Order: sequence, then C-alpha cells, then structure tokens
Amino acid sequence: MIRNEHMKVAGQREIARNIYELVLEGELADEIKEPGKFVHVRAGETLDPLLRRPISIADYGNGRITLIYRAEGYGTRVISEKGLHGQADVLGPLGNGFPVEAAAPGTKALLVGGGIGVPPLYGLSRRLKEAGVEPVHVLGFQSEDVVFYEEEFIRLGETHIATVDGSRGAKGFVTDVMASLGHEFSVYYSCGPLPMLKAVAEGMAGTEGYLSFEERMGCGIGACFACVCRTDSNDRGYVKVCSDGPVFKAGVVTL
Amino acid sequence: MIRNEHMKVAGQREIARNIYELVLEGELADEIKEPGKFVHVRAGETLDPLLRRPISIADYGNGRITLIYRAEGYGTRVISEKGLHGQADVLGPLGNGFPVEAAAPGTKALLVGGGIGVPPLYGLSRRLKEAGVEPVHVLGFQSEDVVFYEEEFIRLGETHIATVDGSRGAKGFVTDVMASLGHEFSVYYSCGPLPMLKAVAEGMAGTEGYLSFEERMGCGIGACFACVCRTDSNDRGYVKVCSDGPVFKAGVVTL
Amino acid sequence: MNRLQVELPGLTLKNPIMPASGCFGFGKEYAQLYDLSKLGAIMVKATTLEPRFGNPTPRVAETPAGMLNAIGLQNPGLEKVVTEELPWLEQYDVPIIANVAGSETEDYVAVAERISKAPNVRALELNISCPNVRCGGITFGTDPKIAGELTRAVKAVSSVPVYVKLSPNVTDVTEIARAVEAGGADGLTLINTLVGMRFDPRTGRPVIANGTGGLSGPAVKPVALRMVYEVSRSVSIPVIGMGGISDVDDVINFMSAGASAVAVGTANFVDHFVCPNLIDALPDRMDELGIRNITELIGRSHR
Amino acid sequence: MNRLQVELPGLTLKNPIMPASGCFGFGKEYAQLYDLSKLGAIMVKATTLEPRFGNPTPRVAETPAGMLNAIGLQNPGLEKVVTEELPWLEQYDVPIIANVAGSETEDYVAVAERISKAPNVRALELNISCPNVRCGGITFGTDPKIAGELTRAVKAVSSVPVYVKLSPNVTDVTEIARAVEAGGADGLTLINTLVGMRFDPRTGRPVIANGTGGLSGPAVKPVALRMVYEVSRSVSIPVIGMGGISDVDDVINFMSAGASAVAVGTANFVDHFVCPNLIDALPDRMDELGIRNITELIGRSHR
Ligand SMILES: Cc1cc2nc3c(=O)[nH]c(=O)nc-3n(C[C@H](O)[C@H](O)[C@H](O)COP(=O)(O)OP(=O)(O)OC[C@H]3O[C@@H](n4cnc5c(N)ncnc54)[C@H](O)[C@@H]3O)c2cc1C
Ligand SMILES: Cc1cc2nc3c(=O)[nH]c(=O)nc-3n(C[C@H](O)[C@H](O)[C@H](O)COP(=O)(O)OP(=O)(O)OC[C@H]3O[C@@H](n4cnc5c(N)ncnc54)[C@H](O)[C@@H]3O)c2cc1C
Ligand SMILES: Cc1cc2nc3c(=O)[nH]c(=O)nc-3n(C[C@H](O)[C@H](O)[C@H](O)COP(=O)(O)O)c2cc1C
Ligand SMILES: Cc1cc2nc3c(=O)[nH]c(=O)nc-3n(C[C@H](O)[C@H](O)[C@H](O)COP(=O)(O)O)c2cc1C
Ligand code: FES
Ligand code: FES
Repeated sequence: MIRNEHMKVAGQREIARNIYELVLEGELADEIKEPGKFVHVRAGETLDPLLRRPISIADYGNGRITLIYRAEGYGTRVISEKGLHGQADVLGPLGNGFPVEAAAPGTKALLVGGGIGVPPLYGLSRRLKEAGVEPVHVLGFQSEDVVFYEEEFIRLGETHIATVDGSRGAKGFVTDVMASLGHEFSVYYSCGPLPMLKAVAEGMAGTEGYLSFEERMGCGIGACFACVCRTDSNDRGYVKVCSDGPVFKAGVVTL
Repeated sequence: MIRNEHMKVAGQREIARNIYELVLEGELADEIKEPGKFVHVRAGETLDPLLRRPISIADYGNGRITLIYRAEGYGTRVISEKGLHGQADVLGPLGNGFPVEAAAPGTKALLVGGGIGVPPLYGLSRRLKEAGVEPVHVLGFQSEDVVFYEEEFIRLGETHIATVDGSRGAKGFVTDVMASLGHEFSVYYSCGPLPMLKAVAEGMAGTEGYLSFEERMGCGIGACFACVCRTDSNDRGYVKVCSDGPVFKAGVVTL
Repeated sequence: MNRLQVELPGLTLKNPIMPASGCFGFGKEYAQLYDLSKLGAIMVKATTLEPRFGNPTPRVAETPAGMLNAIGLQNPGLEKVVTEELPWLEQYDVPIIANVAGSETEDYVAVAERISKAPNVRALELNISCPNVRCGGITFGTDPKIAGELTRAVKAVSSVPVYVKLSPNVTDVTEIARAVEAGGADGLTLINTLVGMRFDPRTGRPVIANGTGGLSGPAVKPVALRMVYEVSRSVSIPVIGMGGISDVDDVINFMSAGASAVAVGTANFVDHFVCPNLIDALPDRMDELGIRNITELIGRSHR
Repeated sequence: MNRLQVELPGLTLKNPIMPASGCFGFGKEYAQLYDLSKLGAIMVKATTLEPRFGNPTPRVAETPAGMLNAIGLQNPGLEKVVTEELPWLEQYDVPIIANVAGSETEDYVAVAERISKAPNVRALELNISCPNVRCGGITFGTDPKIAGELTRAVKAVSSVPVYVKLSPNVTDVTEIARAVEAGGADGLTLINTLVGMRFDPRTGRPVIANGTGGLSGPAVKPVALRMVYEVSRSVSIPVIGMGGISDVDDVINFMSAGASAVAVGTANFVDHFVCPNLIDALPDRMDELGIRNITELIGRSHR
C-alpha cells in the first residue's frame, strides 16, 4: 500500500561530498517488499520548493528505510540543510523494483551502478545474497570524494570501483571494468545515468538484465504522464517510469 | 547605520499563547540609539514566504536585541517554527523611534499599548526610567492567555492591564483604564491597532503625544511607497511609516 | 442538508472540490490512495479523437512555487476512454467532467458527441486553452469568435452541459468568456496554465523539451483569482475556479471571488491527499468564518 | 576589458544589472546601504507631469513566491524630479533610465521632453504597462496601434534613446513589441507586472485596497523568461529583461533567453543588497560556465 507518512528522522550524515545518508523510521518501511522502489520526498513545508523529489530506497528493514541522495540542486539542498526537522514528509513505496528471483541461487549476478544510481543496488545486493545469489558490484563515480558505501558493498561481495579521473579504483567508466571481469553472470542489474545504462546494456547483450531509469516527475504515481519513455515492446508505445518502472527489463525501454 | 546581518539566535521562548520572545545577538544591536525602531526579518530562506516581516525592537543593549512577536500568519509561523536555525536574517535598525527626551525628568509619562503594540513600549519605558521619568503603563490585550511582560512592566512602574473579556485586569479597553487614572502626564506614547491609537489620541487631546503606526510594507526603507499615510501637516501630503515613522507626533498622521 | 452541496448545470456536487484535468489521469492511480466517491466530481484527462503520445521529455520543470508542464495531451484516445477508462470509473459515486480536446472543430465535435453519452459523464469541459499543443488548441482559446463558434458546434451535439475552459494568456479574458457564453456554454472553467519557460544555465537551453510549458501551482493563484473575479462579474453562467489552490482558504477565496466550485491541479502532486483533506477541512473553517452553507460564499466579494 | 560591460543605445553599462523602476525610488534610500556607482544603471520611479499621491493602502500583499502591488504611480511630479531627485543622483557615476508615465499622450510627451534633457538621464523607459492606474496606462500597453503612436510621439521629442516597457497582460506580446519597434523604439524592457488579486478569507474582500494589483517576484519568472525569449526573437532592437530575478543564474538565464541586460525589482525588498551581490557573483559563475564576456550569453538559446 502507498502511504503518505511523516517519517521520523532516525539519523542523517554526510557520507561523501554532498552525499547524504538519511535513515527514516515509520510504517511505510513495512510496506516494502522489493529492492529498487522509490519514495517521493517533500523538500520543506512551504510552497517553494514545491515538487517532491524521487529518491530510491537504498535499504529497508526493521521499520526503517535508508535513502542516499546527492544534495546538489535546490530541493535536495533544502532537504539536507533544514527540510528535515525530526521528520520527513514521504510518499511511498512507489514503482516496481528489481526482481531478485530473476537470479537463480548459486549463480553470479552483476550489479552496475553509476553515481547516485548506486544506492538502490545496495538493497538489491543484500536481498540477492540472502537468496543465495553471489553479487558482483561495479560502481562508477566521478572522483574519490564522492565515492560512498564501498565498504558496505565489499562486505556483500566482489566490488570494483571506477572513477572518471582515476582518483580511486580503476580510471575510466564502469564499462571498462566490466570488460575485464572474467565471470559468467545469470543476470545483470543496473542503475545510473542514461548513457551508462545504454553502454551496460550493449556490453551485456545476450544476458537477462534489469535497468532502473530516471525521469523528471510530477505525481510519481502514474497520473500525470510526465515521466514517459518510448518503448516498442508494448501496445501503448510507452511506459511510465514512476508506476511501470523505474526498473524495466532490458530491451523494454527504447534507449 | 542600517545593517543586513545574520544575527545569532541567543534564545527563543513562547511567553504567551502564540507570542514569542526572540533574543538575537549581533553588531546590529549596537546601532540602536532609540526605542521604538524596528527590524525587517526574513522568514525562512526559500522564496516562499518571500517578503520580510517588520517587527519592533522590544529591547536592546549589550550586543543583543529582543523581539516579541505573534506567530499567527504564515510568515511569522515559519519564523517561530523553523525559520530560525541558530540565525536570523535581519535588516535594521529601521525607522524613527520614540523621543525619550520629550518627557522631562521628574514628570510622569503615559505608555499605552495594545496587543503586539506593547513590545516597543518596554524598551521605551526602560529608557524613560533611566532618564528619570516615571512611566505609567496601560496595556490592553484580548484575553489572559495572550498577556505578556506584565511582571517586566511592573518592575519599571505603575502598570494597568485591561483585557477585552476581563479574564485579566480590568475588563474593557485601554481607554476605559486611562479615564480612571488620576495622574498628570507630561507626554504620552502609544502603539497598537489604529482604532486604539485614535481613541488614545482623542482621550489625551491637549497633551503632547507620540504614536507608532503599522502599515503593510515592501522595502521597509522608504523606497517603494507601500506604507504611506495621509497627513495634512507637511507639504508632501503624506508620510512613509517605514522611514518617516513608525513613530509620529500625534496630529501628524490623519487618523 | 449537506452544507457543502453545490448545484451546477448537469452536476450535483457533494462538495465543491474536484481534481483538475490532467493532474488526476482517469482516477485509477489516486483510487489506490482514497475513495474517489468522496470527491465533488472528477475532471479527467483531456481526451482526443486518436490516441496521442504527447511531447518529448523532460515534460515538467519546477519553478518558484509552481511548475511548468508540456505533457502534450498524451491520452489513450476516445475509443479507449469510453470503453475502458470511463466504465472503470462507474464503480464510484462521482460525476465525471470529460475534458475534450482536438486540433480541428470536427475533432472536438466527434469526441464531444460520443463521450457525452457515457453514463457517468455529467458535463464536458471544452479544452480550448491548452498551451502545449501546436495546431489548433491555443488559437481556439484566444480568439473570441472562433471560441464562440466552437462552443456552438459542440453544444449542438453534446448530451450533457458544456463548460468551456479558458486560457489566461489573453489580453481580456472577459471578452472570450462572453463570446462562449453567447455560443451557448453552460459554464466556464478557469484558468488553464500560463505559458512560461525555464532555462538551464549551463547549456543556455530551455529545460522543457518542448521549449515552453504551462505554468501552474500557487505561483499563478493571484492571476487565477483575478480572472475568476473578472469573469464571474461579466457573465451569468457559473464558473469553476482553479489555479494554485492548495489550502482551505484558497477554496474560500476562489468562491468569494466568484467561483461556484473549484478544481485542484498541481497540489495533487505535492499532497496526494489534498482533495479529501480540503473536503474534510471545509466545515470547520466555515464554522470559524460563520458560513452555514458553502453557497453563501459564491461571489460574495461582488456584493 | 571589462567582462561585464554591455553597450546599449544611449547606455554604456559597467555591468548588466540595474534596479527596476518603482522598487528603488530615486536611489536615496539604497544609497544608505551601498555605493550606487556600482550599478550598471538605475531605473528610477515612474515620473508623471503632476505629483501623484497614488492609491489607498494596503498597497502591497504577499503571494506565493511573489507579491502584489498597487502603489498607483505615487511620485513627486516632473518638476521636483528634474530639480531635486535627478540632480542629487549626479553625484554617482551611474546612468539613469527615467521611467515616464502618464494618462494622455500629451503627458508622456511633456515629461519625456523635459526629463530627457537631464544630464544623467541616458535613456527613457516609457511605462505603457502599469496595471495600477485607471486612466490610460494599461490600454497604451495592450493596443499595438496606440503603443506604436505613443512611441513615435515620444521619440520625436526625446533627447535620449527611448525604451518601451511592455505589459505581460496581452495575448501576443510580440505584436506590441513589433509595433513599438516600428514606432521607433530604441529598445524594449519587459515584463511589467501581471494583474492579480488576493482575498481575505474572513471578509471575502480583496486585500489590496485598489482591488487588483500587479504581480511581481519569482512567481512570474517563467512568464517573463518566455516573453523575453519570444520578443527578442521577433524584434531587432535590444531587450532589457526583468521579472522575478533574484540570483545569478536568473541573470544568466534571462540573457540566454535574449536579454542584453536585466533589471531587478522585488528582490530588492528581500535582499536589500541583491544588486551589488549579483554584480559580485557574476564573474565567478561565468568562469564556472566557461563564459568570457557576458555579451556571449545574449540570446544564446536562439542559436
Ligand atoms: C526513480 C528515481 C530514483 C532516484 N533515486 C535517487 C537516489 O537514490 N539518490 C539520488 O541522489 N538521486 C536519485 N534520483 C535523482 C533525484 O530525484 C534528483 O537528483 C533530484 O530530484 C534533484 O532534485 P534537486 O532538488 O537536487 O534539483 P532541482 O534542480 O531543484 O530539481 C528541479 C526539479 O527537477 C527534478 N529533477 C532534477 N534532476 C532530476 C533527476 N536526475 N531525476 C529526476 N528528477 C530530477 C526534481 O525532482 C525537481 O522536480 C532518483 C530519480 C528517480 C526518478
Ligand atoms: C513598524 C512595525 C512594527 C511591528 N512590530 C511588531 C511587533 O513588535 N510584534 C508583532 O508581533 N508584530 C509587529 N508588527 C506587525 C507584524 O509586522 C505583522 O504581524 C506581521 O508582518 C504579520 O506577518 P505574518 O507572516 O504573521 O502574516 P501574513 O498574513 O503571512 O502576512 C502577509 C503580509 O502582510 C504583512 N502584514 C500582515 N499583517 C501586518 C501588520 N499588522 N502590519 C504590517 N504588515 C502586516 C506581512 O508583513 C506580510 O508582508 C509590526 C508592524 C510594523 C509595521
Ligand atoms: C501536468 C499537468 C497536466 C495538465 N493537463 C491538462 C489537460 O489535459 N487538460 C486541461 O484542460 N488542463 C490540463 N492542465 C491544467 C490544469 O487542469 C489546471 O487548469 C492548471 O494546472 C491550473 O491549476 P493548478 O494550479 O491547480 O494546477 C494540466 C496541468 C498540469 C500541471
Ligand atoms: C512596488 C513596485 C512598484 C513598481 N513601480 C513601477 C513603476 O513605477 N514603473 C514601472 O514601470 N514599473 C514598476 N514596477 C514594476 C517593476 O519595475 C518590474 O517590472 C516588475 O516588478 C517585475 O520585476 P520583479 O519581479 O523583479 O519585481 C513596480 C514593481 C513593484 C514591485
Ligand atoms: S510522474 Fe506522473 S506519471 Fe510518472
Ligand atoms: S515599505 Fe517601502 S516605502 Fe515604506
């Protein structure tokens, strides 16, 4: 069930430059059955900024959810600085997440994330591991100062970091690292900027894959048609990222 | 000099229902030479609420100013709830205050305040007392739950409280109390809603008096012509409450 | 007696609150959140003769206390709306106002004729004011003569009362209002969105793929109130007011300005429960203001 | 070379930032706060032939991310402006743009002729768009023919270039823009305020004593940007853009949309140092965006 809840802020900390980890407590947490869903967060309580911000659920459990977001634009800065006075106005859980069951127990799954696309992969990786799947992580960032959750991912499985400027891990893009991996994957999952998703999908052509998309949103629940993507694979000719996604099987959305 | 300063919040407390006392620290405090001036306070830091709120300086000294305001409308509620995170964006001091020197030492001065017009009279009363004038206070409120600073005023001199519903002090208006005072006053000072100022000025006709006015403001410094009042007593035909006032000698502003 | 009840041509409203067209789809999504029977009415998404995909993305952008949209009337087309969307809504006890759009008079007429026969459609809202579609649309809404003629053509075929939705992007909104009243409109709805833009400082280009978009939300409320005030004084048909409504005093104020009922658009994205919340808040606020029946508010600023 | 310098008819601007008319009086008040010589120019308060008292109070009201005003062109009148206000401003090294208003063509012509001879007045801004005065004013700004004729009449007597200030309360702002260009305008300034209202829920009456007021501030920015974009593409004279500017990216965006310089109005009430702050912030932001000279920004969205 979708709830609109004033969730209690159990903690917020800056885990990398302008990247915040926000832990929220409330009943909404118990509604989440799948990693990769998102919540729609109100920034402040006045009329400016007006719209909610979509943020992936990075992790969930025990009546809590964890969000990891970059405070760069106007609204996310308000959220980080002062929008959250002990509580946050959150709508969710929204959308469809990553299918954990797509990876058979005992197989390896590839998880590829870029920047603020990394957070939902953490919850996914935990669930995969619980299901007996071996997650392998390839995480791309701009530079060392914005790398986050490296330790957390390492604890769950093999983890490769790439930075554009080479200041941490391999220099280059996630696809450069992927090319050098010698594993067999039953399935891949990816979240990040569109050009990255495209490159990942090309590199993994032939393997079953799931991609999580971003689009500007209005309602976040499928009512306003703000967030559509073209697709050739259904009769409508489009999907809505907020309610049909944000996760789609590779090949559904025209890249 | 007029400063725009992010003043440090030294303390805020609710002193009556929806009435807050806010103590601010900063260099602006040292610019104040006269009671009855005001500051222009920004509510929040986003674009809504947009305009600053004019609030009288209730007291000042030792690098601090005290504001007393009613959090009733949109902006003042934002100020009280969350607008002030350790600091407040304040422009001031603005306008012209009460002339303390109008009351000769050894004489009695009448101070009449209504509701949120009471605060600036506190700073005035302190300065009068320091100057050897004996202040007599008549303070009107709606009802007992919004009465504030009674003790503080009593410490400075004779103090009469009137409430509209009689729940504290005399039942009725300040003018009812004024009629029953047996004193001789060299001068009177008043701040409150327009009908009260009018009644006070009528009741005190013949005595030198100073009235503090309220008007909706834009700039707060005399540039936008939002806050004009008609007057017959100067060649322009009007005064600006923000820069010519808010305090005017009784008779200047057409009531 | 229901204090919140309002009677309008074709519509008996339990309360004067309805979601605005385009902000509520065909109701399915919000039905997950609350019981749609609670609403005074529902203004469903614009319907065109053929299915439309709409504009490229990004289609929305935030602005100070507002937003821009250029959805481009994406909708599944008349056939699907009358065979799937509207029948699905029949399970709720709520009148539907069907928003009708097109590029040519013939499109409007064809959609109006068929959609007005759907059992739960109690009124049409002629969308002559959408700023986000290139052909037709916007000119219908800015030329009084064309607007009047279109109204007449649609009235001739509609089985239910016809409300015309006015554009705020005009020099004199009362001129268009009078023209569509003369054309036989049963009511007016206003305002649609103001045309606006947002730019990306890095690229220097518009943020919305379409270039311009329609501005809505609290930012436009003062303009909407002014137009509702002006229009309701210059016509004798009822007005449904909208533009930036987000709290109960906004409802009171639009009705004071002259609206007989109100629609809520953008605020549904900010507080997804805003419509039922407003309905619940109205009686208490009316008590505070000494208003017995909501209809007392209508146009009280004119008196 | 000064990276921020902009050359416009009659105006050599140290930087493209100037306070907008009506939000800065004749400079005296802000001169207490900072050195006016820092500004690109100053658009002073509207001047009419005779002194005006203006409208009753309340004259201003807050709205979401904006404000309404109905000052009513209060000003000390031509005589006092040219003998007192303008001479006082001569102590600063800053070009003055004199905002000229009136009810009849003759008023405009008389004010323009005399005020354009003041030594520090480098340009006129013809205010044909003030929504808060009853006679004249607003019709000049909404009728292309009358606007063109007024421009021609004023051009005939003005000793300095003439900019015409456009109203956003029109169906097609480019039509008026082209008409005043044809009338000989040297430049355009836009936008003036949108007509709006606010109501008091307790009384049901308008908050502004005048009933309607002019909406300004960040709320109107998307409309202003759109109009600057449209107008700058349809005329060949320069445009000074305004409407809701409050930060350095707003300046960049208005110039990207097609403005050659910008004016800041309402924001002066929120941050009284906004103009010098913007001037100081521009070079750093230009560095971040890889812009060498500010003029590179002008109209880059059109290319
Ligand atoms: C399904 C989904 C999940 C997301 N998960 C995360 C996450 O876990 N962590 C994280 O840091 N970010 C995430 N994002 C991106 C995040 O929503 C944007 O970074 C954020 O909305 C930007 O808002 P702002 O206030 O910083 O910027 P502003 O510039 O103030 O935003 C203006 C408007 O544009 C929208 N917008 C701007 N950038 C984006 C974007 N990239 N995607 C969607 N809308 C955008 C905003 O929501 C807002 O409506 C996610 C986006 C989507 C769609
Ligand atoms: C010189 C001066 C001194 C003042 N001193 C005090 C004081 O010491 N304590 C105190 O509680 N109040 C004082 N006021 C009144 C105070 O400014 C208003 O109560 C406050 O601005 C209301 O803002 P809001 O956010 O509560 O209401 P909103 O309804 O959100 O206000 C909307 C707009 O109207 C203006 N406004 C509303 N009411 C008034 C009013 N009565 N006077 C002026 N502007 C108004 C606001 O400033 C704002 O611009 C003073 C006013 C003036 C002019
Ligand atoms: C995302 C979005 C889509 C809209 N689609 C339509 C539409 O299809 N038909 C229509 O008549 N109006 C449409 N509108 C306009 C609204 O119905 C309403 O007139 C306008 O948004 C003002 O109200 P608001 O400020 O409450 O949103 C749309 C508005 C938004 C924000
Ligand atoms: C209080 C106030 C007074 C104004 N007076 C005038 C005026 O005298 N002449 C004029 O041309 N514009 C006047 N304007 C309009 C502004 O110059 C400007 O065009 C408009 O406010 C939009 O800019 P902004 O959003 O930055 O305020 C006034 C605006 C305000 C807010
Ligand atoms: S955000 Fe409204 S449909 Fe997806
Ligand atoms: S508030 Fe601007 S002149 Fe007084």
